Amino acid sequence: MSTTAYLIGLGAPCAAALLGAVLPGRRRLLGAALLSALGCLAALVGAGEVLVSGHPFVLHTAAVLPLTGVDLSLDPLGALFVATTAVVGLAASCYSVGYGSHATPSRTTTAMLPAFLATLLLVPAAASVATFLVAWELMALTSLLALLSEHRRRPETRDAAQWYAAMTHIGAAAILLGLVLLATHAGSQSFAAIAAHHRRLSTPLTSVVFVLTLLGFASKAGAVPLHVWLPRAHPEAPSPVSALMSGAMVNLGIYGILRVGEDLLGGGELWWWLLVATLGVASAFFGALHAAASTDAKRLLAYSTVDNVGLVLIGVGAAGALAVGGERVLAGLVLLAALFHLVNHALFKGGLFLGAGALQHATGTRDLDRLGGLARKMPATAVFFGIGALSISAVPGLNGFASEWLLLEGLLHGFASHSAVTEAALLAGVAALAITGGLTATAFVKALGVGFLGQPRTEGARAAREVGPSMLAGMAILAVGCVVLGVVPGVMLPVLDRAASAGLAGGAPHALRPGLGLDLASLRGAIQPGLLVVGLLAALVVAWGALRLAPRSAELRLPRRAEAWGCGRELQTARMEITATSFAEPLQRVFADVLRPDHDLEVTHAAESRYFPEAISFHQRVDDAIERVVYRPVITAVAWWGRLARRVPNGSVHRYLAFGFAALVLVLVVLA
Amino acid sequence: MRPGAALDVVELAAGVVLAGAVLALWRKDLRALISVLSLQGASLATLAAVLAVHDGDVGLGVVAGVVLVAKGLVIPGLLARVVRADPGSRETAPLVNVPASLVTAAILVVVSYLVAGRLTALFPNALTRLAPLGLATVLVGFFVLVTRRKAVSQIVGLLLVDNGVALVAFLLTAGVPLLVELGASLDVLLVVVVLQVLATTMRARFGHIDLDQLRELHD
Amino acid sequence: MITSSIVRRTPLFAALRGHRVTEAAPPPARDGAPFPGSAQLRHVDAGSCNGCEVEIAQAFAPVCDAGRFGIRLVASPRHADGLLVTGVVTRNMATPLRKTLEAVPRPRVVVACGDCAVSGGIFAGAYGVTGPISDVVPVDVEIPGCPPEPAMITEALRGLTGR
Amino acid sequence: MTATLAAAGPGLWARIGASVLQVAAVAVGGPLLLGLMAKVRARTEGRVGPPITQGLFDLRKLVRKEAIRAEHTSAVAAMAPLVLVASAAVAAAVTPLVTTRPAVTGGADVFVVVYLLLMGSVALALGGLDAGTAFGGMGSSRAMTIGAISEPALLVGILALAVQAHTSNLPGIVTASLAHPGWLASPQRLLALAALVVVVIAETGRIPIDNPSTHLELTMIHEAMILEQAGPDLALVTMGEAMRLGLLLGLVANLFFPWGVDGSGGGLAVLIGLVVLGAKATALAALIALVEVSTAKLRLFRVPELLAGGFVLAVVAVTTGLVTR
Repeated sequence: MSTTAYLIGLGAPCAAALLGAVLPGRRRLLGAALLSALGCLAALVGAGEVLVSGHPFVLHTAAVLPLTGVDLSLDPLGALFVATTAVVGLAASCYSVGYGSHATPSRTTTAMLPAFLATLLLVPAAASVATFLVAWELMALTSLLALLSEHRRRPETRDAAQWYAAMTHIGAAAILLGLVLLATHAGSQSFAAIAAHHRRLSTPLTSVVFVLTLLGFASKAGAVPLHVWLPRAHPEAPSPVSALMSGAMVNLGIYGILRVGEDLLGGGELWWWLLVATLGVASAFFGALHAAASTDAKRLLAYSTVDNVGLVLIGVGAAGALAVGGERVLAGLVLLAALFHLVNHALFKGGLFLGAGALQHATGTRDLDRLGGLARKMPATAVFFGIGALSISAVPGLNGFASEWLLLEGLLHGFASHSAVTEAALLAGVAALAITGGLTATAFVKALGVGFLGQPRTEGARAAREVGPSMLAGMAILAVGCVVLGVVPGVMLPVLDRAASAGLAGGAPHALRPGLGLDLASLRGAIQPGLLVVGLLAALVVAWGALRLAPRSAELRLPRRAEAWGCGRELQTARMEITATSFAEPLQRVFADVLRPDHDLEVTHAAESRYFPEAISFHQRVDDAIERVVYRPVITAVAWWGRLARRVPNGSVHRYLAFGFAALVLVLVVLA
Repeated sequence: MRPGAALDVVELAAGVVLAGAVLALWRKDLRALISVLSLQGASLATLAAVLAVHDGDVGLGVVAGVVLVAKGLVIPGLLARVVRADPGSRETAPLVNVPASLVTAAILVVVSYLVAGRLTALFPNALTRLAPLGLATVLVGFFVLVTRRKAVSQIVGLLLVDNGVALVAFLLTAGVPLLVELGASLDVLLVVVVLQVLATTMRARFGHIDLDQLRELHD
Repeated sequence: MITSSIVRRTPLFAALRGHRVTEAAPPPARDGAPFPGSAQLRHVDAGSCNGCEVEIAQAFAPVCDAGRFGIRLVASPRHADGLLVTGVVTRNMATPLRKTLEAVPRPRVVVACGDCAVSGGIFAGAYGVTGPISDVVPVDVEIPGCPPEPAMITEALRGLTGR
Repeated sequence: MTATLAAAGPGLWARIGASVLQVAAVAVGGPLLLGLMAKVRARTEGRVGPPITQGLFDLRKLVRKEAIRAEHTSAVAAMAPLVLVASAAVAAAVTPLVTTRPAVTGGADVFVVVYLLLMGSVALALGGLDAGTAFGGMGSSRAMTIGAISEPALLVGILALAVQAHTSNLPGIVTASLAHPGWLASPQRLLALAALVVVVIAETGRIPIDNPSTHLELTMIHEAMILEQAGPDLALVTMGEAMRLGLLLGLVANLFFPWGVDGSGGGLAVLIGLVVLGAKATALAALIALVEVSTAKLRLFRVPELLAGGFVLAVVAVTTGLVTR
C-alpha cells in the first residue's frame, strides 16, 4: 500500500512536468499544479504509513537504470523527509497557480517546479549508491533550471545561478568521491549491505568518506562557510521554488549527513560530530546576524535558513557525540529535537517564502525599505506571514518554541555526560541557540514591523492589493501546521521518535512520555504549550474585560483616531518613518567586526559656502564577509591559473602529445 | 572546621579570582582594575589561610599572611599611587574592543577547562579539579597583558598572571614552598617599584604613560 | 581600594543619613481636583524667554519637590493629562500648540504659566506674536508672575491633584 | 515532575488559587516596587518624593481616560499592550514566586519564562512600529537590539543554575537549592547572580542602560517605543512593565535566596511565602535604586559592552559549575 502510494507520489509530479511542458497557455498551469498537489498527497500517505507502522518498504527494478538498476527503500528517517517535502510541496503547488497567473508563464516555469518536486521526493528513498547519486544529480539539475526559470535574463539571477551551479557541483563531486570510495571498499553499493559491513572498514577510510560527504551535504544544507550560494539563489528563484529550496532541499543535506554518518558508517568517531556541531554553531551565529542586518525580505529569509540549519546541525552533532559517548537516551532526545526543528523550519520558512513572494507579487519589490502599511492592504497575507515570523522567533504557543525548547532541554541534560569536550560543544551550542534567539526575533520584528505595519513608504506599497485565493491557500496550509504543532506538539512525538531511532546507529530508547505536550519522563522537564496558550488567552480576555469595565464617561468609550504624534510638526510623511536599514543599524554597529558593513558618504557643498551642504548621499551595503575573505581570493587564483593554462598550449601538436605522454607516465607510476 | 565548608570557601575564593580576571577585562577604569587586584589578593590569602587551618600547616599560614600583605595591600597600594599621579587615567583604547575581548575571555575559560581537565585527571582530588580556574586566570591575564596599551594596565595583566599561577600552585601542591611564593611576590614587587620609578621619570619628561608614544620615541 | 570607591558614592551616604532639604508644604485644598492623586503634564514652550522654564525646573527640584504631590512632567502628550504652556504664543508655535493639545487624551487641562502665557506680558502685540495662550487654546489654570515663583507653580499644580 | 494538572499534593483548585495569587501579587507588587525605587531615589536626592502607591494612582487615572490610536495603526497597536500584560501574567503564574506548586507544573520551566518575556518584548516592539513614526521605530530598534544581547545572558545565566540542579524546571531548581545550602555560596551561583542582575537592569530599562524618566526622545529606548500609547493602552503597558520588573526581581530573589518559598501548598505557608517574597523583592529593588542613583547612564553604544560582560560572566559561571562539579 505505502509503496504504491509513494510511487504515485513520484509519478504524478513527473506527469505534471510533462503536462506543464506540453499543455497550451493557462491550462498548463492548472494541470501541473493539480497533478503535483495530488502527487504530494499520495507521497504524504505513503510516507505517513511508513512512519506510523515503522515498517520500511524495499523496491528493486533493473529496468530504469542500466548496469545497476534502481533500488528504492523508505525507512522512517527517509519517510520523515519525504513527508516534510510533501507538505511544503502541496502548499507550493497550490500557491503556484495564483503566482504564475499574472502573465502566461513560460513552459520551463511550469515544468520545472513539479520536476524539482519529484526529485526531492526521490532522494530520501534512494537505497543504493548509484540510485542516490543519480537522484542527487537530478535534484541539482532541476533545481538549477527551476531557479533560472522565471527571469533568466536578470544579471543577479544569472550570477546566483553561476554560484549555485559551482557550489552544488563541487559538493556533488565530493559526495560522489566519498560514496564510490565507500562502495568499493565495502564491496557492495547497496546501502543495506554497506550498513551491515561497515565494521570491516578501517577508521581512516571511514573518516575520509565522512569528511568528503560532509563537505557535499553541508554545502547543500547551506552551512557556513559553504553557504554563499544560498543567500543569492533563494531570493532570485521564483517564490514556490525558494520555498521548496528552503523548506525541503536544505533538509536533504541534513538527511545525507545522518544517512552516511549514522546509518552507513555506524556512528564513527567523536570528532566527526564535534565538527558537525562546530559547523552548526558557526552557521547559526553568522546566519542570524546577517538575517538581522539584511533589508531584502527574501535575502533575510535565506540567511535565517542558514541560521536554522545551524541549529539543526548543532542538534545532529550533539546527538552523534552523545551517541559515541554511549548516552543513548540523550542522543535520541537531541536528535528528535533536531528533526522536530527541521520539520518546523520547513513549515514556517516555506510559509514565509510564500508570503515574501506574495509581497513581491503585490508591490513589485522585496526591499523592506520600500514597503510598509501592508497589514491593512493585504490582511490575510499579513496574518500568515505574522504566524511564520512569530513561530521562527520561538514565541510560546507556536511550533518554533516547542522544538527550540526540546533542543535546549536535550543540550542541558547532555551536561550530565562526563566528557569535557562534549560538554564544551554543548555549551557552545546553548550559547549559539541563546544568541540566535535574540537576533532572530530582531530580524523578524523588522520584517513584520517594517514590511506590514506603519505607513506605506512608496507608491507600490500604497497600491498593493490582497493576493488571490490559491496563493492564500498555499500559505494557510503551512500556517495551520505551525499553529497545530505549536499548541499540541505531542502529536508529532511517535513519528519523530521512530525517525530519530532510525537515524541513530543502533536505535535510541524513548526519551519522552507520550501525550499532547512535551514531557521528558525520566529527565525531569516538561511543558504543556496547550495549557500555556489557554492561560494566555484567559489573561488576554481578563485584561480586555477589565478595561471595558473601567468607569469612563460615555463619549470616551471608543478609541479616538488621531494623527500620529510627531512633536507637533506641521506635516509628517512616510519619509520620516524608520526604515529597515536604520532599524538594523544599532545591531550592525555592535557586530561591526563580524558584518564589516561598508559605507560611502558623499557631501556636495553649496556654491556660496562650504559650511552649507547642498546634497548628502549615503550608501551602505553589508556584503557576506566570508565570501569576501574566503571565496574572492580563491576565484582570483583560479582565474589566474586559467590565464596561465591558456598560455601553455600554443597549438603545437607536439606539446599536446607531450602532455598526453606525461599524463600516461604519471598514471603508470601511480598504478605501479 | 567542617571539611565541606572549607571546600566551599576554597571554591568560592578560586571563583572570585577568576571573576576578578574577567572584571579586569571588563572595566576600563584603572582604579577599578586595582581594586580587582586587591580583591584577588585577599581571596588568595583567604584560600591559603583556609588550607593552612584545614591541614594545620603553619608555613602555609605564613604564606597566607605574606600573600595578604604583598598582593592584597602593598602592590595595589603602589599601583594606586602611580595611577593617582596622573588623574583621570583610563584604559582609553585597548587594542581589542571590549566585547570582542570579553568573548575571547569566555573562549579562553572554556579552553582552559578542556586542557586542565586533561591534566588534573591524572591525580584527581577535591582541590586539583579547581585548577582550570587558575589556568583560566593566567590566560586572561596574558590576554590583558597583550591587548592593553597603558603601562599600568599591562602591569595589572602581569599581576593577574601571577595570581593565577599562585592559585594553581596552591591547588595542585596544596601549599607551595614558602620561598617560591615569597620569591614570586617579591620579584613582582620589584617590577612594580621599577615601574613606579620609570613612570615618575616618564611623567617628568613627557607628561603621560603610553607605550605607543614610547615606541615613537624609539624610532 | 573598595572602601574608598564606596566613600566616593556620596548619594548613598546621603540616603543612609536620610537628610532632607524639601520644605514642609501647607495643607492641600482637597475640593474639586480634576485628577485626584496623579497628574502628568507635557510642557510646551510657546515662545518663552526661558525664565519660566528655570522656575519650573526649580518647582520640581528638592526644595519645592512638586513630585511629592503626584505631579510629573512627561515626554509625550499622549501620556499627559494636560499641557503646561509657557510664554506668549508666537506665530510659528500656534499650530504646534493646537496639535499638541489635540494629542492629549480627554479629559485634559491647559495650564498657562507666567504673565506672557496669561496675558501676553511685555510681548503683547509685538511682531510675530499671535497672542496669549487663551487666544489659541482654552486655558483652565493661570499662574501669574514674571517669572512665577516655584512655590506658586507648585501650589497651582497641587490644585490638579488635590494632594 | 509530571506535566498533568492532577499531580501529587494539594488539589487542582488550590494550585490554580496559588497561581492566581502569584499573578495578583506581581500585578500589585510591581507598581509598588517601582514606587519604592522612586522613593529611594528621591530620598537620596534629599526630596520627599511621591508616595510609594503613586503607580497605582496613575493606573487608576489612566484607565479612565480615552484611548487614542494613530490613524495608520492596525490591530497590532490594540493587541500589543494586551499581549504584553498576558505574557507577563502567565509567566508570573508559572514561576515559583510564592509557592513551588503552581497550577501547571509542566509550564514552570526557565526557558518558558525567558521566551514569555521575549514574547512581551516582541509585542511591544511591534506596537512601537505600528504607528509609523520616527521615534517609535527608533525605540523598537534599540529595545530589540538590547534585548538581543541581554537575552543570551539571561538564558546562559539561568542555565548555570539548571546544570547545577540537573533540571530546567523552576520549582525543581528552587527545591534543589533549598536542599543544598552549600550551593548558594558556590562560585557559579555568584557569577550567575552578577550576570542576572545586569540582565534585570537591562530588561527593566533602568539606569545605567536606559533612563525611565528622560524627556529627550533621542536618548530614549523603552520610552520612545510607547510615545503613542495613551489612556488604557498606556495603563496596560505600564502595568505590563511593572509586572515584568516584579517577576524578574521575584525570580532572582527565589533562585538565589530560596528560603521562605512555600513547598507544601498549605494556606498559611502560602501567606508566609507571600510576605517573605515581598521582603526579598523590596530589598533587591532598594539595592537597584541605590545603584541607579550612584551611576550615570551609559552611552547607548557602550551598553553592549556591559551586556556582553554579563553574557561572559554567565558562560564563566557554567564553566565554573562544570569544574567544581
